[in-house]
Amino acid sequence: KEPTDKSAEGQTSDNANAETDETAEVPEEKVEAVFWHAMSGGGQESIEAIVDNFNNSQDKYTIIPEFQGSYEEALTKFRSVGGTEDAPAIIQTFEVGTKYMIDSGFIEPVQSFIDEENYDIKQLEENILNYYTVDDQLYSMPFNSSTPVMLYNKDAFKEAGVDPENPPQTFAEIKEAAEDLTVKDGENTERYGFSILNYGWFIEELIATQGGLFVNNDNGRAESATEAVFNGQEGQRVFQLIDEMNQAGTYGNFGSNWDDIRAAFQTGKTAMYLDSSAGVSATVENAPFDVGVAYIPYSEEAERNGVIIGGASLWMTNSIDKEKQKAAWEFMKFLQTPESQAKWHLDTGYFAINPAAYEEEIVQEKWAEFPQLKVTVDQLQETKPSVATQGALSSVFPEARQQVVTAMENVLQGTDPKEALDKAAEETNRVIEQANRANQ
Amino acid sequence: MKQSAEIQVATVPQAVTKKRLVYWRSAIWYLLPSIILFSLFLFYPLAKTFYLSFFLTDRQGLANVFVGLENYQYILQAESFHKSIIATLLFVFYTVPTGVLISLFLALLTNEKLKGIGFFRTIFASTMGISVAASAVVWLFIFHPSMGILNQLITAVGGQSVEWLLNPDWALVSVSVTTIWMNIGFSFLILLGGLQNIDNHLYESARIAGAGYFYQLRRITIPMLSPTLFFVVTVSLINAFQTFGQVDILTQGGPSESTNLIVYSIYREAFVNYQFGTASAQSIFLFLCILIVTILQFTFGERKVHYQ
Amino acid sequence: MYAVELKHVDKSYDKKQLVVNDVSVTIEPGEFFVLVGPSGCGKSTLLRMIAGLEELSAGSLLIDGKRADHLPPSKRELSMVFQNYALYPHMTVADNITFGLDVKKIRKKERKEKCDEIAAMLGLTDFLKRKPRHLSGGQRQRVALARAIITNSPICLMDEPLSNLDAKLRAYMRAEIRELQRKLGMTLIYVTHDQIEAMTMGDRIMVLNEGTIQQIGRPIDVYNTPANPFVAKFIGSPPMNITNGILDSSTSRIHINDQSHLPFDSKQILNSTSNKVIVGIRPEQLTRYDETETNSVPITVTIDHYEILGTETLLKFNWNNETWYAKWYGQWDVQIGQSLTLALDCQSVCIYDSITGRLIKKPETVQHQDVSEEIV
Amino acid sequence: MYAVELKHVDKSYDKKQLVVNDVSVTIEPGEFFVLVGPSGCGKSTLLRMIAGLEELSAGSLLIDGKRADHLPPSKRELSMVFQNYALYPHMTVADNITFGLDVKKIRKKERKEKCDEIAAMLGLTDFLKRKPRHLSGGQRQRVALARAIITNSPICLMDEPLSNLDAKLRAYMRAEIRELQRKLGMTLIYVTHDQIEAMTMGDRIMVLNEGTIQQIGRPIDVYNTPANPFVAKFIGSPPMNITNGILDSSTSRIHINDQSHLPFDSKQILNSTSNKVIVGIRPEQLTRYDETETNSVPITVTIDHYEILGTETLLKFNWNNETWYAKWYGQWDVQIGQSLTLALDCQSVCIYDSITGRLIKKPETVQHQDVSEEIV
Amino acid sequence: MSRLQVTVTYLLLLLSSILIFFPILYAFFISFMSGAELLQGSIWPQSFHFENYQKAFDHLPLAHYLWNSFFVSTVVMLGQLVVSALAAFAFVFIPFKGRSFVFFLFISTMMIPWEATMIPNFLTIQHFDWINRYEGLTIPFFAIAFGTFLLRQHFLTIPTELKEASDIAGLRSFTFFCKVVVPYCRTSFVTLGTYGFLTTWNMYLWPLLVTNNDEVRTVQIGLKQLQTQEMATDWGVVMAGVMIVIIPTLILLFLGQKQLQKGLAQGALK
Ligand SMILES: Nc1ncnc2c1ncn2[C@@H]1O[C@H](COP(=O)(O)OP(=O)(O)OP(=O)(O)O)[C@@H](O)[C@H]1O
Ligand SMILES: Nc1ncnc2c1ncn2[C@@H]1O[C@H](COP(=O)(O)OP(=O)(O)OP(=O)(O)O)[C@@H](O)[C@H]1O
Ligand SMILES: [Mg+2]
Ligand SMILES: [Mg+2]
Repeated sequence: KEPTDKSAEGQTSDNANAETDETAEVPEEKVEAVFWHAMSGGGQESIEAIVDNFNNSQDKYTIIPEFQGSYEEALTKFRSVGGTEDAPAIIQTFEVGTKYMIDSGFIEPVQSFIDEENYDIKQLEENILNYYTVDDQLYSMPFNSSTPVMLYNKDAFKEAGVDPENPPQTFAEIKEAAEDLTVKDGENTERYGFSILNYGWFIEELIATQGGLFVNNDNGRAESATEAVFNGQEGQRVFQLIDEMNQAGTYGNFGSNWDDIRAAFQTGKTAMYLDSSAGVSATVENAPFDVGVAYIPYSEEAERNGVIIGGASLWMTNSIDKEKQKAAWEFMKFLQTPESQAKWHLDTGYFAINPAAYEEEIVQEKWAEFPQLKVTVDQLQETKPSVATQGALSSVFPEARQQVVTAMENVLQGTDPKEALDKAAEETNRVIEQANRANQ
Repeated sequence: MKQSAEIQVATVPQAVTKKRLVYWRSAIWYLLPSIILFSLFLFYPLAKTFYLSFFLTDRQGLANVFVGLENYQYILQAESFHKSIIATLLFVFYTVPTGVLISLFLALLTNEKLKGIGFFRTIFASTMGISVAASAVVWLFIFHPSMGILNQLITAVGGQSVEWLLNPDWALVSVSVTTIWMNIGFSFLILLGGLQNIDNHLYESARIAGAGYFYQLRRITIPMLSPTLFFVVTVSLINAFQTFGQVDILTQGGPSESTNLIVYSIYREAFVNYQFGTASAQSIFLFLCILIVTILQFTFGERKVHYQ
Repeated sequence: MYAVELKHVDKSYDKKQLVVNDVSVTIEPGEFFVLVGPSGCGKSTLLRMIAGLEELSAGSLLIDGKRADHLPPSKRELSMVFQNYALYPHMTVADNITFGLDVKKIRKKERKEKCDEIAAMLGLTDFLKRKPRHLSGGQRQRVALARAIITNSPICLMDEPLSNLDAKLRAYMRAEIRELQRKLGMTLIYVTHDQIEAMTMGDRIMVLNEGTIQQIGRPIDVYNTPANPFVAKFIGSPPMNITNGILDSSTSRIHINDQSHLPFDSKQILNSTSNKVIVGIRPEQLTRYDETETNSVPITVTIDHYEILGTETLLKFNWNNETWYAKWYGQWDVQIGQSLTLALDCQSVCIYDSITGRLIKKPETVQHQDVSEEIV
Repeated sequence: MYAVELKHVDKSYDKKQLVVNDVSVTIEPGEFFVLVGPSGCGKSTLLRMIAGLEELSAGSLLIDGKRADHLPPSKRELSMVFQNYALYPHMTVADNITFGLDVKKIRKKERKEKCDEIAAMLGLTDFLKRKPRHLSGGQRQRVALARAIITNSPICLMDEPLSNLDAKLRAYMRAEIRELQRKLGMTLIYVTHDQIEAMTMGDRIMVLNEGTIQQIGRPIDVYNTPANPFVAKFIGSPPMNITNGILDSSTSRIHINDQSHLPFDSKQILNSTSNKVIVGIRPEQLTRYDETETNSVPITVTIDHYEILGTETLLKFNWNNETWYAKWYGQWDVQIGQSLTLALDCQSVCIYDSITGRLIKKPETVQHQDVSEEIV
Repeated sequence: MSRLQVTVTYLLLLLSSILIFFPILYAFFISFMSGAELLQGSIWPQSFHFENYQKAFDHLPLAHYLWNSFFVSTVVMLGQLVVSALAAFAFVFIPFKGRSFVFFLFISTMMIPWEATMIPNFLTIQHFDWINRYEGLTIPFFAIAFGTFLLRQHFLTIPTELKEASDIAGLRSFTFFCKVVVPYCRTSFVTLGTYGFLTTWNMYLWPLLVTNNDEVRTVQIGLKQLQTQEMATDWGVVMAGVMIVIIPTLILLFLGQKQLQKGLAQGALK
């Protein structure tokens, strides 16, 4: 653990020295490795800064970051170039693409480098690695990771007489608090008690925290999933909650756009909502009121299990030069240094994969200013490792997620929760079956 | 004179075929660039799509399992695809007539010789210069449930705010409004061009006859504009069937698949779910739909069109 | 049956050049008023101003005694035949013809009757179902004419309505239009290039040149006593023969060239601004020289060219550096290059002031032969 | 300088009705050939077929002795003036005029010179920079004319090229075109409605009716001896007076009505198919009755209408249920309703077979007066 | 028109233009707002500061993107004009046999959903090695049935006499095309050109697919890069980006409009 750390540190600190030395000795050309990413906005700025740091930290490798659109778009392109020389060295892919990437045959599991070099993987956050570890192999290097948390409006809590320091934890509590928090003005609801983004991820999390699975065969981790099980009782509880609150008029629907629900929260249209840990700091900073951060709620009929990691990881491709792979690997390692991670965490709000980063001064400063940020890390670290919280693997995950969203929207329109879920599961099963047929 | 009759019989067919050959030869040069490019970038992919629609594809997107008509059977019985078809038809129905009528109205307004009319023309044509991505983003803001100007206005006058993009009953309407707005610029410009090409003498003559504005509109403007109108309607129809960008940004096909237009559905099948087989089948289905509509357009619509 | 009055009307398209220049004229109710002038002199423009299709740049227009400059065309109660027909290409001939009636919401049956009647009159019955683009030029023109006539408007403007018709049809149409105009009593303003139309159809004719009025009067008066050399050359085909002369009051003669000196009656006060005059004579007045005729001056010319126009023969020759014509009744056998002596009759000549262009001596000959007297 | 031959040419637009019907004619190289006929008779169509713009439905076309039906227009080496001008609206007048030269890759300088020359001839110099839509009707027509003339093609087709010009300009243009045609020796096929153009310009004229040739010949011959009543009525303005008669060989008379019996010379073999004939006489032959004249039959008529056309006076009356005209030289003072006795000269009449329409007796009068003889 | 009519027309014009132009103005105002201002849902920015623009430009090589977009759009526009005009000319002026069939074949390409062809086309481009090159961004769009259709409709309005007059003058069909058809239909060329330019300018998915880096990327991709998924989006900056993207096209449209009007005023001569 220590040596790697040191070497990384050494590289950065002796930067100038090393450079002059090596250019004198080895007038070799730098190895260039292309890095496809899907980060836009602030994320892109940060990623480019880190890449610059890496490129300046040594003079053997140059990483070229290239934006390739959304995860889906990047993946679409990768499907065409994967397995060829045109493939990038590293590609960033969202968590639900994990199974696809593993099966694609275009990638080199990072485990091979870890084994080769004896890289100390333990320094990284276990709960994050769990997701990307399949059959005891770490396939990709976790990169931008996030989990859901519940954000709430402390001012509104005070106003409604709910204890702002003791936010609701269970579904029942949520329901109750939401009743108090909802403000109506005749027909118009001025403030809703609770909201969830119409995004499948949150449903998955709410199922997992109850210990429920998404697909069979141990969430697809024992062997390829053949059936969706998100319509089990855990899933039904979540949908029931949404349905009941919606009918009671305490649930605010703000669609599937991240910014919309955040704006709703910040303008006081909703008092509690689920957000990604990556969005916490910006919301806390921008909101004109005191923002509280809490763990995501769970059903009182189950135990709290914790959260699944979300976000994306970096994959190394296998159709490129060894040298390039090496470059990619070096970059991945560089990324996991506490300095890089600290910067990444602060810039973007994503987790630091290397918990050592949290000890960095800059992080501590920030946390002092926004104690809320720590809650997200606590929630992750308190998570009980299990197949449920490890997350599901399925080659048709994007589709399944879409089905869940549709089901959720249908529930909001008054469909029976069970019926909606069953239909989504049925559709998902069909797709799974087809995919299995095609990929035999 | 008998002689000449004989000559005629002998030479005419030969001359005619020669003439045809000449026409073909010259036509081919004009058409060649288009034909090459079309074949390469449209017909070939279409054929490939057609081929893929009979297969299931593996992870690399290669045709793997031949399933015959299964993909077609599936999409035809799948509820969500039925929804797509209905949504698409509704969308076409909402956008095309309204869009054309509004554009026509604006074109008629700006066809008058008034001071500063060029300014107004530029304004009306301006939406043409705004990309789908940009305008969808702006409209996303306008429809925003809490900060959006629309709801602000409605609540300001005491109405109940509307879930523009979140209520399945409204979402398609909202997407249609956006689409109409985006298309106005182009239709307007084309219609204005058509209006300006109508010979002024016709109006002069009608004015002398005492025809009022609406009478002139009905008896002269519309018939004389019919080729342009026909063109605009055809193009709007085809565009409406192929709408994608605004759906992607505004609603992603939701809520409850109410805005899941066929093209968006294809996009999702192909690029998110990697089901090229069904995506291809849907593409072919869409192609046939547009084809039929266009054929109907040409056979029934063009009859009413007057060409100079 | 309305009067149309133009008062000091100007028109300019480009704000620089006047296309119509200070035109003042009153067209009486029920009058058949003919407008002639060289191509581009502003005839169509004038008509278009009366119709309300062009704004007046200056001056005023009165219809039926009321100011009409700012009335829209539809309020002026007139119909018009356009020089380029302006048929509606998307309508059938029948629809084109009844367009004005349709506007006026006249019942279908009546419309059809009127249409059939007028189509029959103009020989269009067979074409009623066709679109204008399937018609010949003359047929189109007849449709345009039918469209204007059918509305029975009190004022009708026609811009060269017969220019594309053949002589026979034209003669027929001339009579028809004339008769229709009399029957309906409408005020008809008629632009034409045709000498015969100009001479025979109108109650009065107005000669325009470069936007300026040259003369207004009964056709026969304009023909006999053209107000200036322009009109003299413009009206009549071939035009009046014209040449320069020098006035010599002492000898009561006009010197044209060395040989030819035209005596003039000194009783006629020749109030010319200088001694430069223009002498004009109509080709038909140039008869063969007869020595007994004292009032004539002989001129000897060489025939350059001749044309036999059916009834009459046209002789072309050069005299005093001008191209002159003589028109003789009957078909004559002339040789090119043949020399002839013609009589320049002092009484038939018009004399114009060379500087102002004013007519200072009218031809005197009583040209109106009285049939009854001679027959008796 | 090419000959144009049409052999049994038919044309139908709708495959039902023949618009041009079995037309055969040979137009000689360098000939000035005039085409006349009522509106819609197929003149433009014929021209367009010669130009190659319409296909022949049957028959053949030879240009310069070679089969040309299937040649594209550009290979036929001809130029054309369209009835509706067909100017290029986006080009200036100058560009329109030099359009054809441009194609022939003629140097710019030469092009400009030619253009200036022809523009000056047609009075277009001031408009060279304008676009056609800023021109008056007549100006446009002149541009179209200029465009055709400038190319010096051996064959030139003109479709009513002067219809929109005023009489003066028209007279001038007539002479110019004629001269140009002579100078360049081109074969000119010329469609017109104008009697004067038809009579004076062409070497030969062809009269068409409903697509069928009525007569081809020198203008004067067509005028004097129209081949059938149609031509008789079509050529000449006012037209020839016509009425029905019954041939009585026994008395060598033609009975027109109870009073009027026209004697005829029985030496002339009147090979008519029946005893029904048509008698025609030109208005200018209807002189006042003079009892000494033995060959004439007196007819007494009542004047319905008269027109003074400058040089001549036109009398209109009804005789034998037909509208007849008399044309007298000079300006006459006639009263409407006045009764006159006119002479129907037996030698001047044309007699047609009523059934076939063939001319069975030409007018005999030697109408060509010999100037030299009379002068002496 | 009477004064009343003029007033009513102006009123209608004003009203319509406000309605039509509002979204653009709205975006313009937002582009000057800070995050907090935005949340208050105000329409009018408190002050006009250019920070958002500054950020947008700092963040991305927008100038370079703009240049690429401009270049690509111009090339596509020219290509489309040439290719479509040639085809339309053949359809209108050369009476070859099977003309309507071929025309319908052309029109049918308009009905092919672009999404359906994207992947095969991407592979083709890859095969030609046109990834990251201007060729890949331009050539596939040279032939558009829409352009052929539009030009054909306009060519049909050219009076036949003009073609006939040129035939007689002996113009080769190509010369006729250049000397008469093109200038006569200048309006439709401007229309099609504007259309082609703008649609190319607005393309997003395809440029993203066939480019990997900033070298030849277009500005719409830049616009996308300003928005984020999971993290908070800075809407002020996005709107600044929107403005940066649409202002050139609006200027172009404004210029094109003038040209267009000139062309339109040309009118047809009867
Ligand atoms: N729209 C216009 N813009 C500019 N000048 C014009 C316009 N219309 C006509 N003119 C010019 O005005 C003058 C008069 O034109 P107008 O059409 O009245 O002539 P016209 O007497 O009818 O001639 P024609 O007998 O040839 O038809 C001409 O010199 C013409 O070039
Ligand atoms: N494109 C066409 N389609 C059908 N019929 C036509 C077409 N063009 C002309 N005709 C018909 O053919 C006949 C002859 O037309 P054409 O144009 O040759 O007449 P024209 O002798 O030139 O007459 P005008 O002197 O009036 O110009 C007319 O009856 C006309 O209606
Ligand atoms: Mg005119
Ligand atoms: Mg004709």
